Amino acid sequence: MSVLPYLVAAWVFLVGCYGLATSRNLIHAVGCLAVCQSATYVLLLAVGYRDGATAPVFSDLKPGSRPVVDPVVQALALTDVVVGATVTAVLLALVLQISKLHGTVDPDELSELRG
Amino acid sequence: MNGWTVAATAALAVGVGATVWGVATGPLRRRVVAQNLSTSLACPALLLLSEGYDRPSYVDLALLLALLGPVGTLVFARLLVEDLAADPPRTWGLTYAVAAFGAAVVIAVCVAAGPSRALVKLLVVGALLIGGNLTASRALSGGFAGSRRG
Amino acid sequence: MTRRVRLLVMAVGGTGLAALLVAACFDLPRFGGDQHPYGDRVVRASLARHTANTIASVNFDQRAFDTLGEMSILFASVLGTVVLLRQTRDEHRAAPEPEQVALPVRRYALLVLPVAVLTGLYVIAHGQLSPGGGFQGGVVVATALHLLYLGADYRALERIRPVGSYEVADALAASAYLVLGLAGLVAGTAFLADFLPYGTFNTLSSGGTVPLLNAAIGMEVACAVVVLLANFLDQAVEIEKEGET
Amino acid sequence: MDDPLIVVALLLVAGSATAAVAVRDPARQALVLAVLGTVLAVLFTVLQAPDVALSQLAVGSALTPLLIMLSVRKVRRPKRREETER
Repeated sequence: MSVLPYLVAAWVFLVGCYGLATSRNLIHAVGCLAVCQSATYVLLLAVGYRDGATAPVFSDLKPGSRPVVDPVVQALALTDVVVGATVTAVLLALVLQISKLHGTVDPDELSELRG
Repeated sequence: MNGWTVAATAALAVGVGATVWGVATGPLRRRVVAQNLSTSLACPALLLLSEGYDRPSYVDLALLLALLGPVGTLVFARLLVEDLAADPPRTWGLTYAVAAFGAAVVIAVCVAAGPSRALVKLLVVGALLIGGNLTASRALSGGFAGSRRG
Repeated sequence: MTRRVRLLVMAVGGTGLAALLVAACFDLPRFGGDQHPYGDRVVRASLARHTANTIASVNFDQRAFDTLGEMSILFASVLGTVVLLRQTRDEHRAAPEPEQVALPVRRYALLVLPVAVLTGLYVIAHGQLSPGGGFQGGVVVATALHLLYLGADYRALERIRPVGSYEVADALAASAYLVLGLAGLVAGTAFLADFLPYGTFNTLSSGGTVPLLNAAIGMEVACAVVVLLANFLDQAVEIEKEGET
Repeated sequence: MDDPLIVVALLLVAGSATAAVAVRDPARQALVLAVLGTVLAVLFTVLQAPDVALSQLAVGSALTPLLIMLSVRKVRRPKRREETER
Protein backbone atom coordinates (compact mmCIF):
# COMPACT_ATOMS: atom_id res chain seq x y z
CA MET A 1 0.00 0.00 0.00
CA SER A 2 2.87 2.38 0.74
CA VAL A 3 4.04 2.28 -2.88
CA LEU A 4 0.68 3.52 -4.27
CA PRO A 5 1.92 7.12 -4.86
CA TYR A 6 4.96 5.88 -6.79
CA LEU A 7 2.81 3.52 -8.83
CA VAL A 8 0.39 6.35 -9.64
CA ALA A 9 3.33 8.50 -10.81
CA ALA A 10 4.59 5.64 -13.01
CA TRP A 11 1.07 5.05 -14.39
CA VAL A 12 0.57 8.73 -15.24
CA PHE A 13 3.95 8.84 -16.98
CA LEU A 14 3.33 5.68 -19.01
CA VAL A 15 -0.19 6.68 -19.99
CA GLY A 16 1.15 10.05 -21.18
CA CYS A 17 3.83 8.29 -23.26
CA TYR A 18 1.18 6.03 -24.78
CA GLY A 19 -0.87 9.09 -25.73
CA LEU A 20 2.19 10.75 -27.29
CA ALA A 21 2.98 7.73 -29.44
CA THR A 22 -0.58 7.11 -30.66
CA SER A 23 -1.71 10.72 -31.05
CA ARG A 24 -3.24 11.76 -34.38
CA ASN A 25 -3.10 15.47 -33.60
CA LEU A 26 0.00 17.40 -32.53
CA ILE A 27 -1.98 19.66 -30.15
CA HIS A 28 -3.26 16.52 -28.44
CA ALA A 29 0.35 15.27 -28.27
CA VAL A 30 1.42 18.46 -26.50
CA GLY A 31 -1.38 17.90 -23.97
CA CYS A 32 -0.10 14.34 -23.42
CA LEU A 33 3.37 15.73 -22.77
CA ALA A 34 1.85 17.98 -20.08
CA VAL A 35 0.41 14.80 -18.50
CA CYS A 36 3.91 13.22 -18.53
CA GLN A 37 5.31 16.33 -16.83
CA SER A 38 2.75 16.13 -14.03
CA ALA A 39 3.94 12.58 -13.27
CA THR A 40 7.31 13.99 -12.23
CA TYR A 41 5.68 16.39 -9.78
CA VAL A 42 3.69 13.57 -8.19
CA LEU A 43 6.86 11.46 -7.83
CA LEU A 44 8.95 14.31 -6.37
CA LEU A 45 6.34 15.31 -3.79
CA ALA A 46 5.68 11.67 -2.85
CA VAL A 47 9.40 11.23 -2.11
CA GLY A 48 9.38 14.30 0.14
CA TYR A 49 6.27 13.41 2.15
CA ARG A 50 6.47 12.54 5.85
CA ASP A 51 3.59 10.94 7.78
CA GLY A 52 1.62 13.35 9.95
CA ALA A 53 3.80 16.32 8.95
CA THR A 54 2.80 19.74 7.67
CA ALA A 55 4.24 22.28 5.25
CA PRO A 56 7.53 23.98 6.24
CA VAL A 57 5.93 27.43 6.06
CA PHE A 58 6.28 29.19 9.39
CA SER A 59 4.10 32.27 8.91
CA ASP A 60 1.31 30.65 10.96
CA LEU A 61 3.28 27.91 12.72
CA LYS A 62 5.77 27.94 15.59
CA PRO A 63 9.07 26.45 14.33
CA GLY A 64 9.63 23.02 15.83
CA SER A 65 6.04 22.57 17.06
CA ARG A 66 5.09 20.07 14.32
CA PRO A 67 7.11 17.80 12.02
CA VAL A 68 7.53 19.20 8.51
CA VAL A 69 7.86 17.65 5.05
CA ASP A 70 10.92 17.99 2.79
CA PRO A 71 11.06 21.48 1.21
CA VAL A 72 13.80 20.70 -1.34
CA VAL A 73 11.61 18.59 -3.63
CA GLN A 74 8.82 21.16 -3.34
CA ALA A 75 11.13 23.93 -4.55
CA LEU A 76 12.16 21.76 -7.52
CA ALA A 77 8.55 21.02 -8.49
CA LEU A 78 7.35 24.58 -7.91
CA THR A 79 9.66 26.24 -10.43
CA ASP A 80 9.18 23.46 -12.95
CA VAL A 81 5.38 23.84 -12.99
CA VAL A 82 5.64 27.40 -14.30
CA VAL A 83 8.62 26.80 -16.58
CA GLY A 84 6.91 23.67 -17.94
CA ALA A 85 3.92 25.79 -18.98
CA THR A 86 6.12 28.14 -21.00
CA VAL A 87 7.82 25.17 -22.65
CA THR A 88 4.34 23.94 -23.58
CA ALA A 89 3.83 27.34 -25.18
CA VAL A 90 6.97 26.92 -27.33
CA LEU A 91 5.77 23.49 -28.46
CA LEU A 92 2.35 24.90 -29.35
CA ALA A 93 4.07 27.68 -31.31
CA LEU A 94 5.96 24.97 -33.24
CA VAL A 95 2.66 23.20 -33.93
CA LEU A 96 1.19 26.43 -35.28
CA GLN A 97 4.19 26.82 -37.61
CA ILE A 98 3.78 23.24 -38.85
CA SER A 99 0.08 23.84 -39.43
CA LYS A 100 0.88 26.98 -41.44
CA LEU A 101 3.55 25.29 -43.57
CA HIS A 102 1.84 21.97 -44.25
CA GLY A 103 -1.83 22.62 -43.56
CA THR A 104 -2.13 19.62 -41.25
CA VAL A 105 -1.32 18.71 -37.65
CA ASP A 106 -1.57 14.93 -38.06
CA PRO A 107 1.92 13.45 -37.57
CA ASP A 108 1.20 10.54 -39.95
CA GLU A 109 0.14 12.84 -42.77
CA LEU A 110 3.25 14.92 -42.10
CA SER A 111 5.60 11.96 -42.53
CA GLU A 112 3.78 11.04 -45.77
CA LEU A 113 4.37 14.57 -47.04
CA ARG A 114 8.09 14.15 -46.48
CA GLY A 115 7.94 11.01 -48.62
CA MET B 1 -8.28 12.62 10.46
CA ASN B 2 -10.83 14.96 11.98
CA GLY B 3 -14.33 16.08 10.99
CA TRP B 4 -13.05 18.65 8.53
CA THR B 5 -10.78 16.29 6.63
CA VAL B 6 -13.50 13.62 6.55
CA ALA B 7 -15.85 16.16 4.96
CA ALA B 8 -13.12 17.14 2.48
CA THR B 9 -12.53 13.48 1.60
CA ALA B 10 -16.24 13.00 0.95
CA ALA B 11 -16.45 16.16 -1.18
CA LEU B 12 -13.44 15.05 -3.22
CA ALA B 13 -14.45 11.42 -3.66
CA VAL B 14 -18.11 12.07 -4.51
CA GLY B 15 -18.15 15.58 -6.00
CA VAL B 16 -14.83 15.92 -7.82
CA GLY B 17 -14.89 12.22 -8.74
CA ALA B 18 -18.22 12.76 -10.47
CA THR B 19 -16.91 15.80 -12.34
CA VAL B 20 -13.87 13.84 -13.58
CA TRP B 21 -16.29 11.29 -15.00
CA GLY B 22 -18.51 14.04 -16.40
CA VAL B 23 -15.68 15.86 -18.15
CA ALA B 24 -14.31 12.70 -19.75
CA THR B 25 -17.55 11.44 -21.31
CA GLY B 26 -20.74 12.65 -22.90
CA PRO B 27 -21.64 15.64 -25.08
CA LEU B 28 -19.71 18.91 -24.96
CA ARG B 29 -22.41 20.73 -22.98
CA ARG B 30 -21.99 18.25 -20.14
CA ARG B 31 -18.21 18.48 -20.22
CA VAL B 32 -18.03 22.25 -19.84
CA VAL B 33 -20.48 22.15 -16.91
CA ALA B 34 -18.40 19.41 -15.28
CA GLN B 35 -15.24 21.52 -15.69
CA ASN B 36 -16.95 24.51 -14.07
CA LEU B 37 -18.29 22.43 -11.19
CA SER B 38 -14.90 20.77 -10.60
CA THR B 39 -13.42 24.13 -9.55
CA SER B 40 -16.48 25.12 -7.53
CA LEU B 41 -16.29 21.80 -5.65
CA ALA B 42 -12.50 21.74 -5.18
CA CYS B 43 -12.50 25.25 -3.70
CA PRO B 44 -14.69 24.36 -0.66
CA ALA B 45 -12.62 21.18 -0.30
CA LEU B 46 -9.47 23.32 -0.03
CA LEU B 47 -11.17 25.50 2.62
CA LEU B 48 -12.10 22.37 4.58
CA LEU B 49 -8.50 21.10 4.29
CA SER B 50 -7.11 24.42 5.53
CA GLU B 51 -9.33 24.14 8.60
CA GLY B 52 -8.65 20.42 9.01
CA TYR B 53 -4.85 20.85 8.94
CA ASP B 54 -5.17 23.93 11.21
CA ARG B 55 -3.16 26.03 8.72
CA PRO B 56 -4.83 29.42 8.02
CA SER B 57 -2.25 30.18 5.32
CA TYR B 58 -3.71 27.41 3.14
CA VAL B 59 -6.75 29.68 2.59
CA ASP B 60 -4.67 31.42 -0.13
CA LEU B 61 -5.14 28.30 -2.25
CA ALA B 62 -8.93 28.53 -2.04
CA LEU B 63 -8.73 32.26 -2.78
CA LEU B 64 -6.71 31.65 -5.93
CA LEU B 65 -8.97 28.84 -7.11
CA ALA B 66 -12.09 30.95 -6.48
CA LEU B 67 -10.51 33.69 -8.61
CA LEU B 68 -9.02 31.67 -11.46
CA GLY B 69 -11.45 28.75 -11.72
CA PRO B 70 -14.21 30.88 -13.29
CA VAL B 71 -11.58 32.54 -15.51
CA GLY B 72 -10.74 29.11 -16.88
CA THR B 73 -14.41 28.42 -17.55
CA LEU B 74 -14.73 31.80 -19.29
CA VAL B 75 -11.88 30.72 -21.61
CA PHE B 76 -13.95 27.74 -22.74
CA ALA B 77 -17.18 29.72 -22.90
CA ARG B 78 -15.49 32.29 -25.11
CA LEU B 79 -13.53 30.02 -27.43
CA LEU B 80 -16.11 27.24 -27.79
CA VAL B 81 -18.95 29.70 -28.33
CA GLU B 82 -19.98 28.28 -31.72
CA ASP B 83 -20.28 24.71 -30.45
CA LEU B 84 -22.05 25.81 -27.27
CA ALA B 85 -24.51 28.10 -29.05
CA ALA B 86 -25.82 25.11 -31.04
CA ASP B 87 -26.28 23.01 -27.92
CA PRO B 88 -26.29 25.17 -24.76
CA PRO B 89 -26.02 23.54 -21.33
CA ARG B 90 -29.05 23.78 -19.06
CA THR B 91 -28.11 22.51 -15.64
CA TRP B 92 -29.05 25.34 -13.30
CA GLY B 93 -30.32 22.93 -10.63
CA LEU B 94 -26.89 21.33 -10.28
CA THR B 95 -25.17 24.72 -10.34
CA TYR B 96 -27.34 26.06 -7.52
CA ALA B 97 -26.83 22.87 -5.51
CA VAL B 98 -23.03 23.22 -5.77
CA ALA B 99 -23.24 26.94 -4.95
CA ALA B 100 -25.30 26.08 -1.85
CA PHE B 101 -22.68 23.50 -0.82
CA GLY B 102 -19.96 26.14 -1.22
CA ALA B 103 -21.96 28.63 0.86
CA ALA B 104 -22.53 26.04 3.60
CA VAL B 105 -18.79 25.24 3.75
CA VAL B 106 -17.84 28.94 3.85
CA ILE B 107 -20.32 29.59 6.69
CA ALA B 108 -19.06 26.58 8.65
CA VAL B 109 -15.42 27.63 8.25
CA CYS B 110 -16.31 31.24 9.17
CA VAL B 111 -18.03 30.09 12.37
CA ALA B 112 -14.94 28.05 13.25
CA ALA B 113 -12.62 31.00 12.55
CA GLY B 114 -14.57 33.48 14.68
CA PRO B 115 -14.40 37.26 14.25
CA SER B 116 -10.88 38.14 13.06
CA ARG B 117 -8.95 39.23 10.00
CA ALA B 118 -9.13 35.67 8.69
CA LEU B 119 -12.92 36.00 8.64
CA VAL B 120 -12.74 38.85 6.10
CA LYS B 121 -10.56 36.75 3.80
CA LEU B 122 -12.96 33.80 4.11
CA LEU B 123 -15.93 35.99 3.24
CA VAL B 124 -14.08 37.33 0.18
CA VAL B 125 -13.35 33.75 -0.90
CA GLY B 126 -17.02 32.84 -0.43
CA ALA B 127 -18.28 35.82 -2.44
CA LEU B 128 -15.80 35.14 -5.27
CA LEU B 129 -16.60 31.42 -5.24
CA ILE B 130 -20.37 31.77 -5.50
CA GLY B 131 -20.34 34.83 -7.77
CA GLY B 132 -17.76 33.22 -10.06
CA ASN B 133 -19.61 29.92 -10.23
CA LEU B 134 -22.93 31.56 -11.16
CA THR B 135 -21.33 33.96 -13.68
CA ALA B 136 -19.38 31.16 -15.32
CA SER B 137 -22.58 29.10 -15.66
CA ARG B 138 -24.29 32.13 -17.18
CA ALA B 139 -21.40 32.56 -19.63
CA LEU B 140 -21.65 28.92 -20.67
CA SER B 141 -25.39 29.06 -21.36
CA GLY B 142 -25.30 31.96 -23.79
CA GLY B 143 -23.05 34.58 -22.23
CA PHE B 144 -21.39 35.31 -25.56
CA ALA B 145 -23.43 36.23 -28.58
CA GLY B 146 -21.09 34.29 -30.85
CA SER B 147 -19.91 36.62 -33.56
CA ARG B 148 -17.75 35.11 -36.29
CA ARG B 149 -14.55 35.79 -34.37
CA GLY B 150 -13.29 38.25 -31.81
CA MET C 1 8.65 4.57 -40.03
CA THR C 2 5.09 3.45 -40.53
CA ARG C 3 2.44 3.70 -37.87
CA ARG C 4 2.44 -0.03 -37.13
CA VAL C 5 6.23 -0.21 -36.68
CA ARG C 6 6.08 2.82 -34.40
CA LEU C 7 3.37 1.25 -32.24
CA LEU C 8 5.33 -2.02 -32.04
CA VAL C 9 8.49 -0.20 -30.91
CA MET C 10 6.40 1.75 -28.41
CA ALA C 11 4.79 -1.43 -27.04
CA VAL C 12 8.17 -3.15 -26.51
CA GLY C 13 9.83 -0.07 -25.02
CA GLY C 14 6.81 0.81 -22.90
CA THR C 15 6.60 -2.67 -21.41
CA GLY C 16 10.28 -2.61 -20.54
CA LEU C 17 10.03 0.85 -19.04
CA ALA C 18 6.92 -0.14 -17.06
CA ALA C 19 8.72 -3.17 -15.60
CA LEU C 20 11.73 -1.05 -14.63
CA LEU C 21 9.55 1.68 -13.10
CA VAL C 22 7.52 -0.77 -11.02
CA ALA C 23 10.73 -2.45 -9.83
CA ALA C 24 12.10 0.97 -8.90
CA CYS C 25 8.90 1.87 -7.00
CA PHE C 26 9.51 -0.95 -4.54
CA ASP C 27 13.10 0.19 -3.92
CA LEU C 28 12.37 3.87 -3.29
CA PRO C 29 12.39 5.18 0.29
CA ARG C 30 9.10 4.28 2.01
CA PHE C 31 6.30 6.80 1.32
CA GLY C 32 5.86 8.99 4.41
CA GLY C 33 9.17 7.83 5.89
CA ASP C 34 11.05 9.82 8.50
CA GLN C 35 14.42 10.06 6.71
CA HIS C 36 14.81 13.49 5.08
CA PRO C 37 18.41 14.53 5.75
CA TYR C 38 18.44 17.35 3.21
CA GLY C 39 15.02 18.64 4.24
CA ASP C 40 15.99 18.89 7.91
CA ARG C 41 19.19 20.80 7.11
CA VAL C 42 17.35 23.15 4.74
CA VAL C 43 14.73 23.97 7.37
CA ARG C 44 17.45 24.76 9.92
CA ALA C 45 19.34 26.98 7.45
CA SER C 46 16.14 28.77 6.45
CA LEU C 47 15.24 29.56 10.07
CA ALA C 48 18.79 30.76 10.71
CA ARG C 49 18.32 33.26 7.87
CA HIS C 50 14.93 34.45 9.19
CA THR C 51 12.96 33.27 6.15
CA ALA C 52 9.55 31.96 7.25
CA ASN C 53 8.73 30.16 3.99
CA THR C 54 11.38 27.48 3.68
CA ILE C 55 10.54 26.85 0.04
CA ALA C 56 11.22 30.50 -0.85
CA SER C 57 14.51 30.22 1.03
CA VAL C 58 15.48 27.19 -1.07
CA ASN C 59 14.46 28.86 -4.32
CA PHE C 60 15.93 32.30 -3.81
CA ASP C 61 18.78 31.75 -1.37
CA GLN C 62 20.10 28.23 -0.87
CA ARG C 63 19.55 27.12 -4.46
CA ALA C 64 19.28 30.54 -6.11
CA PHE C 65 21.71 29.47 -8.84
CA ASP C 66 19.25 26.72 -9.81
CA THR C 67 16.49 29.31 -10.10
CA LEU C 68 18.77 31.35 -12.38
CA GLY C 69 18.80 28.33 -14.68
CA GLU C 70 15.03 27.96 -14.55
CA MET C 71 14.66 31.67 -15.29
CA SER C 72 16.87 31.41 -18.34
CA ILE C 73 14.73 28.52 -19.65
CA LEU C 74 11.70 30.77 -19.17
CA PHE C 75 13.43 33.62 -20.98
CA ALA C 76 14.59 31.37 -23.80
CA SER C 77 11.14 29.88 -24.32
CA VAL C 78 9.58 33.35 -24.54
CA LEU C 79 12.25 34.29 -27.08
CA GLY C 80 11.53 31.11 -29.04
CA THR C 81 7.80 31.73 -29.09
CA VAL C 82 8.22 35.34 -30.22
CA VAL C 83 10.49 34.26 -33.07
CA LEU C 84 8.23 31.36 -34.11
CA LEU C 85 5.00 33.34 -34.04
CA ARG C 86 6.18 36.58 -35.64
CA GLN C 87 4.13 37.97 -38.49
CA THR C 88 5.48 36.70 -41.81
CA ARG C 89 5.43 38.50 -45.14
CA ASP C 90 2.44 36.63 -46.55
CA GLU C 91 0.27 37.44 -43.55
CA HIS C 92 -1.72 40.52 -42.72
CA ARG C 93 -3.60 41.77 -39.72
CA ALA C 94 -7.37 42.00 -39.69
CA ALA C 95 -9.12 43.86 -36.92
CA PRO C 96 -11.35 41.38 -35.07
CA GLU C 97 -15.04 42.06 -34.77
CA PRO C 98 -16.06 42.99 -31.25
CA GLU C 99 -17.64 40.19 -29.27
CA GLN C 100 -21.02 40.76 -27.67
CA VAL C 101 -20.74 39.78 -24.04
CA ALA C 102 -23.72 39.36 -21.73
CA LEU C 103 -23.86 42.13 -19.14
CA PRO C 104 -23.37 40.00 -16.00
CA VAL C 105 -20.28 38.38 -17.50
CA ARG C 106 -18.81 41.76 -18.50
CA ARG C 107 -19.50 43.22 -15.05
CA TYR C 108 -17.95 40.18 -13.37
CA ALA C 109 -14.81 40.42 -15.51
CA LEU C 110 -14.34 44.14 -14.85
CA LEU C 111 -14.99 43.67 -11.12
CA VAL C 112 -12.71 40.68 -10.66
CA LEU C 113 -9.83 42.06 -12.78
CA PRO C 114 -8.50 44.48 -10.11
CA VAL C 115 -9.13 41.93 -7.34
CA ALA C 116 -7.14 39.31 -9.25
CA VAL C 117 -4.24 41.69 -9.99
CA LEU C 118 -4.14 42.68 -6.30
CA THR C 119 -4.20 39.02 -5.25
CA GLY C 120 -1.33 38.29 -7.62
CA LEU C 121 0.73 41.15 -6.17
CA TYR C 122 -0.13 39.93 -2.65
CA VAL C 123 1.03 36.42 -3.55
CA ILE C 124 4.34 37.84 -4.86
CA ALA C 125 4.87 40.15 -1.88
CA HIS C 126 4.20 37.44 0.71
CA GLY C 127 6.40 34.91 -1.06
CA GLN C 128 8.97 34.67 1.74
CA LEU C 129 6.30 34.36 4.47
CA SER C 130 3.24 32.36 3.40
CA PRO C 131 2.74 29.99 0.44
CA GLY C 132 3.32 31.88 -2.78
CA GLY C 133 6.09 33.76 -4.50
CA GLY C 134 7.17 35.27 -7.77
CA PHE C 135 6.44 32.25 -9.95
CA GLN C 136 2.84 31.83 -8.81
CA GLY C 137 1.95 35.51 -8.39
CA GLY C 138 3.41 36.46 -11.75
CA VAL C 139 1.19 33.97 -13.54
CA VAL C 140 -1.86 35.23 -11.62
CA VAL C 141 -1.20 38.88 -12.53
CA ALA C 142 -0.70 38.03 -16.20
CA THR C 143 -3.79 35.80 -16.35
CA ALA C 144 -5.85 38.48 -14.62
CA LEU C 145 -5.03 41.03 -17.34
CA HIS C 146 -6.50 38.67 -19.92
CA LEU C 147 -9.88 38.87 -18.22
CA LEU C 148 -10.24 41.97 -20.40
CA TYR C 149 -10.12 39.76 -23.50
CA LEU C 150 -12.43 37.14 -22.01
CA GLY C 151 -15.00 39.46 -20.50
CA ALA C 152 -14.82 42.53 -22.66
CA ASP C 153 -13.02 42.93 -25.94
CA TYR C 154 -9.69 42.19 -27.59
CA ARG C 155 -9.15 45.87 -28.36
CA ALA C 156 -9.64 46.80 -24.70
CA LEU C 157 -6.81 44.40 -23.86
CA GLU C 158 -4.54 45.83 -26.55
CA ARG C 159 -4.92 49.31 -25.09
CA ILE C 160 -3.50 48.38 -21.67
CA ARG C 161 -0.94 45.97 -23.09
CA PRO C 162 1.80 47.55 -25.17
CA VAL C 163 3.69 44.31 -25.86
CA GLY C 164 6.97 46.11 -26.55
CA SER C 165 7.25 47.53 -23.05
CA TYR C 166 6.40 44.13 -21.53
CA GLU C 167 9.27 42.62 -23.55
CA VAL C 168 11.63 45.30 -22.22
CA ALA C 169 10.37 44.75 -18.65
CA ASP C 170 10.92 41.01 -19.07
CA ALA C 171 14.56 41.57 -20.02
CA LEU C 172 15.01 44.13 -17.22
CA ALA C 173 13.65 41.71 -14.62
CA ALA C 174 15.95 38.95 -15.87
CA SER C 175 18.97 41.24 -15.63
CA ALA C 176 17.84 42.51 -12.21
CA TYR C 177 18.17 38.92 -10.97
CA LEU C 178 21.72 38.72 -12.38
CA VAL C 179 22.67 42.14 -10.98
CA LEU C 180 21.44 41.12 -7.52
CA GLY C 181 23.58 38.01 -7.84
CA LEU C 182 26.64 40.02 -8.87
CA ALA C 183 26.00 42.46 -6.00
CA GLY C 184 26.79 39.54 -3.72
CA LEU C 185 30.25 39.35 -5.33
CA VAL C 186 30.75 43.11 -4.89
CA ALA C 187 29.70 42.85 -1.24
CA GLY C 188 32.59 40.44 -0.76
CA THR C 189 30.68 37.14 -0.54
CA ALA C 190 29.69 34.79 -3.36
CA PHE C 191 27.50 34.98 -6.48
CA LEU C 192 23.80 35.07 -5.44
CA ALA C 193 24.73 34.91 -1.75
CA ASP C 194 22.35 36.43 0.80
CA PHE C 195 24.41 39.50 1.78
CA LEU C 196 21.74 41.85 3.17
CA PRO C 197 20.78 41.92 6.87
CA TYR C 198 18.25 39.17 7.61
CA GLY C 199 15.69 41.41 9.38
CA THR C 200 13.00 40.34 11.87
CA PHE C 201 11.54 36.85 11.42
CA ASN C 202 8.09 36.75 9.78
CA THR C 203 7.96 40.35 8.50
CA LEU C 204 7.79 41.55 4.90
CA SER C 205 11.43 42.71 4.90
CA SER C 206 12.89 39.52 6.40
CA GLY C 207 15.20 37.15 4.57
CA GLY C 208 17.82 39.52 3.14
CA THR C 209 17.90 39.27 -0.66
CA VAL C 210 15.05 36.73 -0.81
CA PRO C 211 12.22 39.32 -1.25
CA LEU C 212 14.22 41.21 -3.89
CA LEU C 213 15.00 38.13 -6.00
CA ASN C 214 11.40 37.05 -5.48
CA ALA C 215 10.12 40.38 -6.84
CA ALA C 216 12.46 40.15 -9.85
CA ILE C 217 11.15 36.67 -10.64
CA GLY C 218 7.56 37.86 -10.19
CA MET C 219 8.06 40.64 -12.71
CA GLU C 220 9.89 38.32 -15.09
CA VAL C 221 7.17 35.66 -15.01
CA ALA C 222 4.30 38.16 -15.32
CA CYS C 223 5.87 39.88 -18.34
CA ALA C 224 6.87 36.56 -19.89
CA VAL C 225 3.33 35.19 -19.69
CA VAL C 226 1.84 38.43 -21.04
CA VAL C 227 4.21 38.35 -24.03
CA LEU C 228 3.51 34.65 -24.66
CA LEU C 229 -0.25 35.11 -24.57
CA ALA C 230 -0.01 38.25 -26.71
CA ASN C 231 1.70 36.27 -29.45
CA PHE C 232 -0.85 33.47 -29.30
CA LEU C 233 -3.78 35.92 -29.25
CA ASP C 234 -2.33 37.75 -32.26
CA GLN C 235 -2.15 34.48 -34.15
CA ALA C 236 -5.59 33.25 -33.17
CA VAL C 237 -7.50 36.50 -33.45
CA GLU C 238 -5.73 38.97 -35.72
CA ILE C 239 -3.12 37.56 -38.09
CA GLU C 240 -4.45 35.93 -41.26
CA LYS C 241 -2.83 34.53 -44.37
CA GLU C 242 -3.01 36.62 -47.53
CA GLY C 243 -6.17 35.76 -49.40
CA GLU C 244 -8.19 34.87 -46.32
CA THR C 245 -11.03 37.17 -45.51
CA MET D 1 -0.12 5.33 4.23
CA ASP D 2 -3.35 5.07 6.17
CA ASP D 3 -4.70 8.45 5.12
CA PRO D 4 -7.76 7.92 2.89
CA LEU D 5 -7.50 11.54 1.76
CA ILE D 6 -4.19 10.85 -0.01
CA VAL D 7 -5.57 7.68 -1.60
CA VAL D 8 -8.64 9.53 -2.93
CA ALA D 9 -6.53 12.37 -4.35
CA LEU D 10 -4.10 9.94 -5.98
CA LEU D 11 -6.89 7.95 -7.59
CA LEU D 12 -8.50 11.15 -8.89
CA VAL D 13 -5.16 12.17 -10.47
CA ALA D 14 -4.70 8.74 -12.06
CA GLY D 15 -8.27 8.79 -13.40
CA SER D 16 -8.17 12.29 -14.86
CA ALA D 17 -4.70 11.72 -16.39
CA THR D 18 -6.01 8.62 -18.14
CA ALA D 19 -9.03 10.58 -19.34
CA ALA D 20 -6.79 13.41 -20.60
CA VAL D 21 -4.98 10.94 -22.84
CA ALA D 22 -8.08 9.01 -23.91
CA VAL D 23 -9.99 12.11 -25.05
CA ARG D 24 -8.68 12.64 -28.57
CA ASP D 25 -10.25 15.96 -29.58
CA PRO D 26 -7.84 18.74 -28.46
CA ALA D 27 -10.59 21.14 -27.36
CA ARG D 28 -12.19 18.48 -25.16
CA GLN D 29 -8.75 17.40 -23.98
CA ALA D 30 -8.15 20.98 -22.79
CA LEU D 31 -11.27 20.66 -20.61
CA VAL D 32 -9.91 17.46 -19.06
CA LEU D 33 -6.48 19.06 -18.60
CA ALA D 34 -8.11 21.94 -16.69
CA VAL D 35 -9.75 19.43 -14.35
CA LEU D 36 -6.45 17.50 -14.08
CA GLY D 37 -4.76 20.74 -13.01
CA THR D 38 -7.32 21.31 -10.26
CA VAL D 39 -7.09 17.71 -9.04
CA LEU D 40 -3.28 17.87 -9.03
CA ALA D 41 -3.48 21.05 -6.93
CA VAL D 42 -5.67 19.21 -4.41
CA LEU D 43 -3.18 16.30 -4.33
CA PHE D 44 -0.29 18.70 -3.72
CA THR D 45 -2.23 20.33 -0.86
CA VAL D 46 -2.85 16.90 0.66
CA LEU D 47 0.87 16.12 0.32
CA GLN D 48 1.52 19.34 2.29
CA ALA D 49 2.99 21.31 -0.59
CA PRO D 50 0.86 24.50 -0.71
CA ASP D 51 3.48 26.38 -2.77
CA VAL D 52 3.44 23.80 -5.54
CA ALA D 53 -0.35 23.67 -5.37
CA LEU D 54 -0.54 27.45 -5.86
CA SER D 55 1.78 27.14 -8.84
CA GLN D 56 -0.33 24.37 -10.34
CA LEU D 57 -3.57 26.30 -9.76
CA ALA D 58 -2.18 29.44 -11.39
CA VAL D 59 -0.91 27.55 -14.43
CA GLY D 60 -3.40 24.70 -14.80
CA SER D 61 -6.73 26.42 -14.24
CA ALA D 62 -6.51 29.22 -16.81
CA LEU D 63 -3.14 29.58 -18.57
CA THR D 64 -2.66 26.13 -20.15
CA PRO D 65 -6.31 25.86 -21.31
CA LEU D 66 -6.10 29.34 -22.83
CA LEU D 67 -2.90 28.48 -24.75
CA ILE D 68 -4.34 25.20 -26.05
CA MET D 69 -7.70 26.71 -27.01
CA LEU D 70 -6.04 29.58 -28.88
CA SER D 71 -3.90 27.07 -30.80
CA VAL D 72 -6.98 24.99 -31.60
CA ARG D 73 -8.76 28.05 -32.94
CA LYS D 74 -5.79 29.02 -35.12
CA VAL D 75 -5.38 25.50 -36.53
CA ARG D 76 -9.09 25.06 -37.20
CA ARG D 77 -9.67 28.36 -38.95
CA PRO D 78 -8.26 27.62 -42.45
CA LYS D 79 -10.20 24.35 -42.54
CA ARG D 80 -13.45 26.17 -41.92
CA ARG D 81 -12.76 28.45 -44.87
CA GLU D 82 -12.31 25.44 -47.16
CA GLU D 83 -15.61 24.02 -46.00
CA THR D 84 -17.48 27.22 -46.78
CA GLU D 85 -15.84 27.45 -50.21
CA ARG D 86 -16.92 23.97 -51.19
